[in-house]
Amino acid sequence: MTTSDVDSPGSAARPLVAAHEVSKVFGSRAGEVRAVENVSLHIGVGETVGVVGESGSGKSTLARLLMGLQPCTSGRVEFDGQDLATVPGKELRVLRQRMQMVFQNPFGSLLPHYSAVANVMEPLRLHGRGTKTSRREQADALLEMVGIHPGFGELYPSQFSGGQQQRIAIARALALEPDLLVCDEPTSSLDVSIQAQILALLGELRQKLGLSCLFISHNLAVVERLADRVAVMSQGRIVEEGPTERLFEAPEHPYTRQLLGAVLPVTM
Amino acid sequence: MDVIAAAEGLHSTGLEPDAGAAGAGETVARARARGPWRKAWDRFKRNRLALISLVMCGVLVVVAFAAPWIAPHHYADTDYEALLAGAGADGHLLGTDQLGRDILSRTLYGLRTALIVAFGAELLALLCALVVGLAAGYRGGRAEQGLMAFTDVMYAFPSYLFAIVMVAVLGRSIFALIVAIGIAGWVTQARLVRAQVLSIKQREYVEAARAMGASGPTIAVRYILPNAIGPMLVTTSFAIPAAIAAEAGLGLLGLGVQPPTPSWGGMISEGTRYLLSAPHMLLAPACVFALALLAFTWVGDGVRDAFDPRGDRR
Amino acid sequence: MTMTQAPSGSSSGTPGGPLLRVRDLHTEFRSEDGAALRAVDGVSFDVEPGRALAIVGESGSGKSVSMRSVLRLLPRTGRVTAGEVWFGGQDLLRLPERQMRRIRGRDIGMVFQNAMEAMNPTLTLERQLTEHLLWHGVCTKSEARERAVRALGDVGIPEPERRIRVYPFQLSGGMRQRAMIAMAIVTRPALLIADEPTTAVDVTIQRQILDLLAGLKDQGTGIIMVTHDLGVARYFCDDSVVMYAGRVVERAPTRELLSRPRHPYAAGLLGSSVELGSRDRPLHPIPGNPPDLASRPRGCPFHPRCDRAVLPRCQDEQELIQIGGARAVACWRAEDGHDDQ
Amino acid sequence: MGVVRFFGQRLARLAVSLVAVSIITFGLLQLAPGNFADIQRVTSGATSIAGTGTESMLAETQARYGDDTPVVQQYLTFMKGVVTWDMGPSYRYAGRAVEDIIAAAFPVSATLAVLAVLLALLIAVPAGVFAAMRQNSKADHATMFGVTLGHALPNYLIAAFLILIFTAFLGWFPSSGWERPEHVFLPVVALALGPAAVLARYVRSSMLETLREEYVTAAMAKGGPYRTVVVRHALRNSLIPLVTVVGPLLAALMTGTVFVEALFRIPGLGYYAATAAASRDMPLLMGTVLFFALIIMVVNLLVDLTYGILDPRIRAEGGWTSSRLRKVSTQQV
Repeated sequence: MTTSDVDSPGSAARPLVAAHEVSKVFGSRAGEVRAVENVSLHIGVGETVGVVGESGSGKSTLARLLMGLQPCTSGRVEFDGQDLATVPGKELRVLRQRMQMVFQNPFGSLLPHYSAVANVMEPLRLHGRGTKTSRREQADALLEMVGIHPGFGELYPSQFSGGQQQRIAIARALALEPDLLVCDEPTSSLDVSIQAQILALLGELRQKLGLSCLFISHNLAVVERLADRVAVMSQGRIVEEGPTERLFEAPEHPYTRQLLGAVLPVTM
Repeated sequence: MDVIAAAEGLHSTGLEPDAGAAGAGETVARARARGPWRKAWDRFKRNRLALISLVMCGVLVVVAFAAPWIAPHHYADTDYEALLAGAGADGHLLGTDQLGRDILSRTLYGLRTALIVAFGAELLALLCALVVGLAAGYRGGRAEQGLMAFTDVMYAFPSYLFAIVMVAVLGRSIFALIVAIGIAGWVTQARLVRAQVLSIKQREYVEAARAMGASGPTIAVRYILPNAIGPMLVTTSFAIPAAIAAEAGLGLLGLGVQPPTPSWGGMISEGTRYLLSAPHMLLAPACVFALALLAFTWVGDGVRDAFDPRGDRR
Repeated sequence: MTMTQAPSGSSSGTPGGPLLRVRDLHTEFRSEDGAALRAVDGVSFDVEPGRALAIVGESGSGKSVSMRSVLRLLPRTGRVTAGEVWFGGQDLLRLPERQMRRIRGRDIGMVFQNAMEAMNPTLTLERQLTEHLLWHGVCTKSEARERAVRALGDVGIPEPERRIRVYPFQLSGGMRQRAMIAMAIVTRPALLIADEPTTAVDVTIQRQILDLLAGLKDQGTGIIMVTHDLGVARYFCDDSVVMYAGRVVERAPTRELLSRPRHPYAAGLLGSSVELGSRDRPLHPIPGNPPDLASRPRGCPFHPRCDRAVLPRCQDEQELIQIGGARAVACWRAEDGHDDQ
Repeated sequence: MGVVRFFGQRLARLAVSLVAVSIITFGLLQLAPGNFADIQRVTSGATSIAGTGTESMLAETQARYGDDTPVVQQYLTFMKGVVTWDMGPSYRYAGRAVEDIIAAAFPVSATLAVLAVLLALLIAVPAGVFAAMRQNSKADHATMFGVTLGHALPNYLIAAFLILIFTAFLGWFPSSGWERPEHVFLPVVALALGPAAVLARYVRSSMLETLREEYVTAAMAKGGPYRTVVVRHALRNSLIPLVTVVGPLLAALMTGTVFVEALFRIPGLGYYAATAAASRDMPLLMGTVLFFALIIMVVNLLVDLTYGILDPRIRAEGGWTSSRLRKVSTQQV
């Protein structure tokens, strides 16, 4: 059903990554769980797509499918025209340089036994970029860019606060200069004031670096702020998808309306 | 929730002050890098009993190594003029046994036997456990199925019994004891490694590493292994006293090293036979034996608390 | 008014006066190396019957610790060092434990963040909903069961007669959260303390929980809502108290606070919140990180992050300044003209 | 998974494990250099049991297995003996059949082990609860010190100290034998202290963990008296997992009897297993090892079943899977 890709309004740009009717079924003791069902979604070059949904809606699984971190049960994911399922492991790892991920729990996603700067250098080292000194310089610059004083680079992740850890994680994700940045609930474990810092940082970096972004969150306001186009997920399916303004102003699907209706305004 | 967060923050690792130092303060010099190892060592150092025990263990190892030079007599030398002599007898600080052999010397050589067997067995067990446990935990598949099936059997096959059977098969030599105790012990440790690896595998940083484009072996060796070493060190430090006890236990059953080479278990067994006439025969080896076990166990306790500060001690 | 269960000795309280009056509360924790860390540092607020008070703050601001200080349920390392907590004509902090116990659960109910954790997994709802009725000798066992069934029905659990026999884990998340609220209100407490009751649930359920609590408020129950979410405060709470680093930095009717925050931290919090329809409003995040308890800045704890700070004036202690009838702000520059865009 | 299916699966696995244990043991013993007869010839005269029995017994053994029967055949013959409860004569104890020795020795070991478990529980549960409720007090530290001692010292070393104190110095209890009631005391205490330490540590940490649970705070917030809350909400929930420790513990105890029985010269299973190993009495060693394994597996099965019954989460969800149960039990020990 490629028509939906063509028809969606944001598809003026060439799609960088596209999921075609992907499904993911997990086997468990209770039986099969259909985490993602028949979802098609694409992200154009330079575009930010938001995915919103409540817990258990399958949005995180979708992100992992798009990243090729988990194989699809059915359907296929294409990154820059290549079907991820057919790319051999070695080439897939090379391809991974072009797509990076920021996770919900920054402390959990940083290597606890590496210092901050070593964490940022690690992807460069893995892909054999530069020399040790050049990697170090690059890592220091990245830390500076995300607002961490490089003088603190020798400290370990546990010595930073949650917001700073997320900054380090972002620096690491950007080290390989990826085309696609997938953010899985990057601010939901953070306090309100820190969340704002990270959102501002992400917005700024996205513009500066011309990144394509997949932004996953349960917080509609956060998605509204960052995304060009939004997909609403419920029980493994995308129930509605559209340009951000249209979707938030004139939601069509009852579930979207219910979701929007439940949000509590702060100032209005 | 943040009551708990606050309370735990205070309790735990000194994380909060560090975070503050790295965050608010502009003084770079104030913040000291403290990785997981550094932290564990700092915590270990604060535990005085563990530190003293560590020194004690060092002394025991040196003494065991130097037994031939330190011991006043050879362990098999018999002094027929002083059979069952009490402690403090002429030339025999801790007395002699029924054959007139010097108890102090035999105890020291017994220590030597015990430590050689214990370290040897643990090394063997650890090697097997690491290889199989890591493979089973990380790769799953055959290695895992095999390990689990094997452990199921070994669960019903108590390690002591297994060791007894092994010694019955291999004969009574130091090598046989090392193999018997090592083989009997590795399964439990392999399971622990596997459990540890499985839990680390669930951690987000492993997924993050995959997302960075790291290959399987890189993840296993560079990211999982280093973080599994701490808990493994805890297990190992408890396994050493257990192996010491196993060596003596086999000696007690008459399955230890070939006499007259002394083993603490054999000495205890003989001691109970001459209990009423010569209690020192039992007392001396039992006390040194207990001391050695406690020293190693306290080091283990310290290591555990160092790596798991939220453990039951606090 | 369903306050049939009048708080013991409430007759001595001034009629029409606040239900709960907290004054200058201080709570300390002992750290591992023996240092005393001030988690709550001179907090004061009132709760009126039939009104809801929001205690707003980020993690580590001391909002939950304050609540547990009020109920005297601190962990072992925590201790209330000073202050007064007036409820029903008596200072709870000076009450013998035996009398304090009669107040907990009967006159003051508590709702927790996560019902999965706050309900005992191995006891049925019946046991958990009735045991405190029996502890407090409110009624007989069979009456207690009836009341528990009714409470479950009141919070919107269908088939309460059947559901009362199940274990908490057999309920869905939203249902479990309601069951926990039923547990807190089955004794019809005069005051309900809700500690982030909607943080762990999805937005659609959040709305249901809040509407449920609003019904209680209309029946005359006083409610303290601990939250980090300004939207929750705005939707549900008449008054708000903003906490930062263990202190109250601003106290105001919620609407006034949100339309025109006076303390720079409160303003920063508002500038940091992301809400629907604010896509074009730029974010104004507060720079830096909240201080930790061990190294709190001198004077106003917010001044190192404050763009309006003036040194050394801000390093002096700053009391709450009363501005207008119902507002108080702990900032000497609060009366300065705001030049917010 | 339903209870019945779970039970059936476990029984099948039990049988498979038993066969595996028997194969391993049998196989290993085949590798052993020298057989019983060789050893008897070498050491004959030195030991008391040689003499007349040996010759006739060797004859009987040869009649049973044949000298050059293939190993597999020998194994099958032996297993047939196990199943029909007719394992033939012991080498070491001439004139006694293996099954008779086991039948006579098992009640002795069982008495020891059960008494020791009871004593251990009697010491450990109050000590653990007490220590947890007074965390970091002097009493807590003292209890935990005792726990370290019990944990670090093997039962035969504890036994040695008990013998030194109660037999050599005080003269209150005999140091060996198994005829009179006073013979029971020292071995049971020696056997119980180690498990008591393990259990007490477990009870303490389990209690501490439960006391930190939010539902305990919630119960306090409902106005529960501290003691009631501790008993109804904390103690109950922290003792349920205790059941899972008792299984491996009983296993440890059963094997622990090997040393204690050897030291106190008590004619239990462990004693016979040890002497059988020392003298390469293969039928007896095989018999005792298999019997040990059977007991341990049955105990573990019963423990898993009990746990499922006690915890409503497992009962209600029908989560009768061994992996889940075992996860609970192995993590803790």
